[in-house]
Amino acid sequence: MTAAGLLIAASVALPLLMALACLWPAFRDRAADWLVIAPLPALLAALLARGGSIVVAPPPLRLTLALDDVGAMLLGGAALLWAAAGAYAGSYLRGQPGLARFAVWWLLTLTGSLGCFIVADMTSFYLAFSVASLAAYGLVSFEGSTRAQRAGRVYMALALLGEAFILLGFVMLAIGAPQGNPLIRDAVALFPAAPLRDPALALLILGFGLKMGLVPLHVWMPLAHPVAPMPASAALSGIIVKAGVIGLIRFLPLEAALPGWGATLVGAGLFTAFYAVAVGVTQTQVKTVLAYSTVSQMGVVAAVLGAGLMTAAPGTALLAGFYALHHLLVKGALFLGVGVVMATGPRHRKLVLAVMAVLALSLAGLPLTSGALAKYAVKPLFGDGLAATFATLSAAGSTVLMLHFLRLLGGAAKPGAETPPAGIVWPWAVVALAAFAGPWAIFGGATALPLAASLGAKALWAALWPIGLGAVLWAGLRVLRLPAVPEGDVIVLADRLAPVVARAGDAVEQADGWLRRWPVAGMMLAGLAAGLSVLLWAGS
Amino acid sequence: MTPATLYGLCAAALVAIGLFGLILHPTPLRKVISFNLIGSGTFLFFGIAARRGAAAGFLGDPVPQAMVITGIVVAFAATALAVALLLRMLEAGAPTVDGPPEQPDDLSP
Amino acid sequence: MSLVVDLFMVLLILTSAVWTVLARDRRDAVIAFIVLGLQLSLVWMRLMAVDVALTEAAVGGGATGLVLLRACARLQPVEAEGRLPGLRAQIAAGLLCAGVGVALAAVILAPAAPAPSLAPAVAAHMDEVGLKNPVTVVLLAYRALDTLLEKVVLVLGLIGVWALAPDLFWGGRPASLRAASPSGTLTFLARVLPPVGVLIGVYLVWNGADHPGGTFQGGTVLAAMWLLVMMAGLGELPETRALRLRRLVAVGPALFIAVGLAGFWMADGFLSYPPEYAKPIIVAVEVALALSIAVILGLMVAGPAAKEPER
Amino acid sequence: MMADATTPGGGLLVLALMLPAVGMLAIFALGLRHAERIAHATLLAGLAVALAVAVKVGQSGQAMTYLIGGWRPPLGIALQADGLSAVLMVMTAVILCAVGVFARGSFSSPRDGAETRRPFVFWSLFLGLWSALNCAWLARDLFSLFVALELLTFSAVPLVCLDGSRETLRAALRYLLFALAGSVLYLMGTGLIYGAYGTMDIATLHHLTRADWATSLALGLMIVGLMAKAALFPLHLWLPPAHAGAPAAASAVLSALVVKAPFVLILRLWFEVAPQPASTPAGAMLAGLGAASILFCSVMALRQARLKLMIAYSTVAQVGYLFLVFPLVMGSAAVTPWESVGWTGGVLQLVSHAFAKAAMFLAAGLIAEALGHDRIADLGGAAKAVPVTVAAFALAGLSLMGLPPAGGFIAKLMLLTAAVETANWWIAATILAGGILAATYVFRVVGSALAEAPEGAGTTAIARSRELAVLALALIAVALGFLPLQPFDYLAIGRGGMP
Repeated sequence: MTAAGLLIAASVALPLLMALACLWPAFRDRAADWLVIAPLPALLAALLARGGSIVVAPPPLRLTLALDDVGAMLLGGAALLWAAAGAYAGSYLRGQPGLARFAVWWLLTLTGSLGCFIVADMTSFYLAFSVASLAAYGLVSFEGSTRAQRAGRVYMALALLGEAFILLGFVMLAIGAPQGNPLIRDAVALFPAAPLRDPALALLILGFGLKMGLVPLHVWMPLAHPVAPMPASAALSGIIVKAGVIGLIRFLPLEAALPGWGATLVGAGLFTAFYAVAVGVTQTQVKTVLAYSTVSQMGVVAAVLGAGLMTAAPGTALLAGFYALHHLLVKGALFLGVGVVMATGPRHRKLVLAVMAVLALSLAGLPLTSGALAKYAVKPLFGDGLAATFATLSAAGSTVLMLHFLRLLGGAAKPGAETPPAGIVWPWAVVALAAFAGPWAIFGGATALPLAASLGAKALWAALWPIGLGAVLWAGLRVLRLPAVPEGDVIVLADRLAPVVARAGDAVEQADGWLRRWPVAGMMLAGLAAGLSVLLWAGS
Repeated sequence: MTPATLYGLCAAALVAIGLFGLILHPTPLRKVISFNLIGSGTFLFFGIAARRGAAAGFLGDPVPQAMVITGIVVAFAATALAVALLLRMLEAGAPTVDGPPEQPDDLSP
Repeated sequence: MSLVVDLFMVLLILTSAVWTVLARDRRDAVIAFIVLGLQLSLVWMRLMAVDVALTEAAVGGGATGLVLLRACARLQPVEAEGRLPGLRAQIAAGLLCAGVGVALAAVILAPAAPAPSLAPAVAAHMDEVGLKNPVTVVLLAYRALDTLLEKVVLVLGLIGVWALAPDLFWGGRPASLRAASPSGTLTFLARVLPPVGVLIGVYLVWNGADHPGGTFQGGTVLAAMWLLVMMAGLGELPETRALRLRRLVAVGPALFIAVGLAGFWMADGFLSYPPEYAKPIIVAVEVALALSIAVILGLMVAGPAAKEPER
Repeated sequence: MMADATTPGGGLLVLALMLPAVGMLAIFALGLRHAERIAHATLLAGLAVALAVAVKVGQSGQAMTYLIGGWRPPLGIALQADGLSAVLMVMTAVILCAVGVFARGSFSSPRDGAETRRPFVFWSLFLGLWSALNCAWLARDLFSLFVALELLTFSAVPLVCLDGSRETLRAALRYLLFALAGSVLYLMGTGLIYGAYGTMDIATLHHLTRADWATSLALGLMIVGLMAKAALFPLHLWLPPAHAGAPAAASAVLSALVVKAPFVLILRLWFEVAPQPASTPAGAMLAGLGAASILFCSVMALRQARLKLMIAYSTVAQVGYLFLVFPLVMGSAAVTPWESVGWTGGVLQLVSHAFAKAAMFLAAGLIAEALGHDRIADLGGAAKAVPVTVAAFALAGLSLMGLPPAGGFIAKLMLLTAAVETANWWIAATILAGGILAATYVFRVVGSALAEAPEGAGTTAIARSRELAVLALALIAVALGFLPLQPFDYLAIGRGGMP
């Protein structure tokens, strides 16, 4: 048991203990003020304990935590954002009713989401993933409004569906493993030759893709992310979706070339990237636009992973992780920043908006920003074909969407706002800074690409022209009248199903009433006895 | 055909008749009586087995006979409990006929 | 020849059975059921199972019939008869039940040959117990556990019946069994029969060790005598909180368990008896059981407490 | 394994059977003043016996056997504790002890010494029930098992209508009548078995049974009779009102333990009495009913407005999972059924559901006591009033949903694995769908309990010891999730001799 191992264990243990401590009223009432410290062990672990591992329970349980490079990268980013958003929440939500409840859900979600990055065995992964998914329900539905409740219901239904996909996928994956609960590494090594490889892969992609918001499984995201309180939106859109990313990174057999599956993932990812932009520009709510942007960006990440899977390109996991980290920090800063903008009066408004503009365009790969680095890093994976073209064009899409966002943001303000409270400014500033500087700091270690080349004229041009194209497109779009697409777009189709579901429920209830009549049940009793006897007789 | 076989067929008929009453009678008292009919038929199955198993100088196998005695007593206790329950329902003002109003006891869906 | 008698018997039984189910009036149904009980005890005689015949007559027909009759009396003024549901349901249920009947008949018509039996095994070990009635030996030795548990069932059943008393009446007397105006005959019988009945009951218990008869039959006769006295208004039912009554109920099962546990020290283990004392021990247990059974049966017929306990 | 002789320490099995019965008689004969004390003393002693049996079975790796009166089956009756029985005994004892602690609050004897109905009836039947359960776990004789089932019914029914309200009386009568119908079918089956084989001893029958019509009909009648007592869909008419109407302490025992006894008997009939290999279509039929139970009654649970009714419907759904094991075990490549993942998963589901459901019903009882009602929609403020209880409910819910790290997760994972291994895709789909539905109905309650209290809603204080008893059960349900994912050797103890 090493110090590194203990630090890794502490990164999930501390938030979990804090959640448990909420059973104690004295702590519960003040828990919201302490949210900032919950992810600190994880932050330390990401900085100091890379490569460490700890076996929490020996075989046959095999509960194992381990921190590899991609895990550490995402863990660090997530922990930083959790800490900042936690501090932000303490100030932003002060005095709101139900704050203690919010803290409990927050801590549980945090535990699960950080756990996803460090667990090394399959059961623990499923545990961490489930905790993150399900506890986030409490954050989504926190406001209690009709809109929040609907979002919560849709979120829950799809999250549970995703869980089911993943569980079945895991079972199929583990069926070839010699013992119960194998390490993820061992199970995935057997994957390419597993008898149920294809259905298992399909289920895992569906399950994790749902969490990342691959179209058409994205419908919950534009509903759920905007209704949560601002810091929770930041965590949901920045961090929780990464549970899907880390899931794909961990479970796709990236070291074995599976061109068919890779191409499927690239196609689904790129389609998602453009689809989300197309719907996103029709939205009128600031936070909804950001949510669609997350869908779009996650599409790019899926495409990156798919491209890597096609050719078994080395380093795919790290590159995808790097891209995801960049999105995590930028999206977190953007959501936190929306709150700051709203609370800022005319005096400092320009400054805040300027920072937000850089952050937003960083998602499109604005040269010299961390976004450009991220795009630069994943570009070689796509090669030179059609996929590469589309991947590049997706930056133009992001530009359109982000310009749309900035325009909406410019008009958003709370009346009478003057100086935003320090409690929400500095967390935002910290995350924004990390979003700019962080990827630069770790670029070399993460990607093994020469940093200098990313600053060359060729790279700058490659980053710049899609943004220019995007700007032109955006200007063109402003002339058009865009249709009003409801949040969650195709979810409205599911709404039509609601009466059908309700009727089915009524039918079940009626059937139950009928079956529970004595004569019916009595006849069932006699009939089943006769039927079972006949089957026992005929079948043997 | 031996008497045992004949009474065995009679037992089968008793079970069928009792089952019919148990399924269809809406009042608990008649259900209890029907249950006792099925029980009587069931006990006769043991009796047939006992009679057919006559051996070792016994005119019937005593083991199933002993089981029937136990069974009869248990059936009595069940009847007494059920009757006490339905009388208590009567006192509490609940209709003992099961079903209405929340669950009419007919077959129409 | 005798088969004709049997066939006639079967027809009688089926008639009673059908009448029991189809009678409009619940009282008719109960009476048909009691008649059926008596017919069945004749069948048990035909099947050479005298012990069962006695039990069926005493408990199956007698005590059960009494319980049902009392229920009828209470229901009659209050509640309408239920009707069987419509023809469609009757046909469906009828076909189903007929199917079950045929399935059972098929088993009866294809008996295992040779018929399996534990009779030789029972006979082989009778000496070790020292009684001559094989059914009693099975009940109190080979399968004593069943018998013991079934006594526990009876006590639980009594608790279940008592549990139905309203809170206010807990511990009080059950509803009086006394007939509205006891006829002279009833009173006369209640004065004359009990001494004889008690004698018969004791005899049945005592006799059960070696001849047909036993605890249930004896206990039921004793219970019947007790109930007769109550119905004639010659005595009152005791309060259910009376500890003496409770101990009478418990004494049989308790002694049985105690003897069983004593077997750990005195014989080969639980519910085994030291060979030389087997018979007296079993008879003692039977007497205690008969007493408890008499009280339990009587109390179950009487029902839960229906009056406030007296101060 | 043939029960040839009493094994050392076999007397413990007798104690397990008789201690509660003696306690019950003592309460009856001595009156209420001592009821609670007698019950608690019996609980402690019985727990010790159960643990001793479990340890002894584990140490020897052999089943414990006791021949009553020294008579060998088929003439006599044998008690036997194999690995499964030992696990069930410990499960029963632990749950009853927790319920015993819980019930002190609601069934305490009055101080002034006058006997009252509710405590007297509760404690005496509570012990009677224990005797019945231990008998069901230990007896190896079909007729003794019949008596055990009757003991169970007679103890359970009056508990249902302890309140004496019209609805509960009616529920109790329905329960009694349907249970009796089940019993009589079971008894009919045993009669046919005796007619065919001349014995009731399970171990003897194991080597005798033939696949003829008499045996098939006997088994069909017995299994369906037991299904009625286990309330498997579509024979569940009696369960929801009965389990919802009983006092919480009784509901917990009924839902957690009582419905399990008939299922365990079905397991024994299927794997130990029925001629092997058992009929595949019949196994599929049982699993089909189980699947229908899961889906149908989960939807019903979702639509209930009252918490206790919801939990009761959830019991029917969860019992459905148990019936999935038949095709999963039969299709497995394991040498004996008890070495298959499906069997282990089924037993684990039984045990973890018992703990989780007991915790849930007790928690529902405390919530209802604290708030004065159990309408799911108005549970706001519960989390503030009884935080430990709501946490216990949520933990127990975790197990029902089949989420890690709870016992229900491991159970469902094993069943799922078995379903995938045997290519029973419809069973896999049902398990997953059932999990989603369970999560939905549990979340509905937890979400409502976490909401703010409505204005002016008063709450009643709850004794901390009772909350902790509930939490303990929920924690055990969760702790079961830390069992390794593989067939357990313990559950196969005592089955070596059976092919």
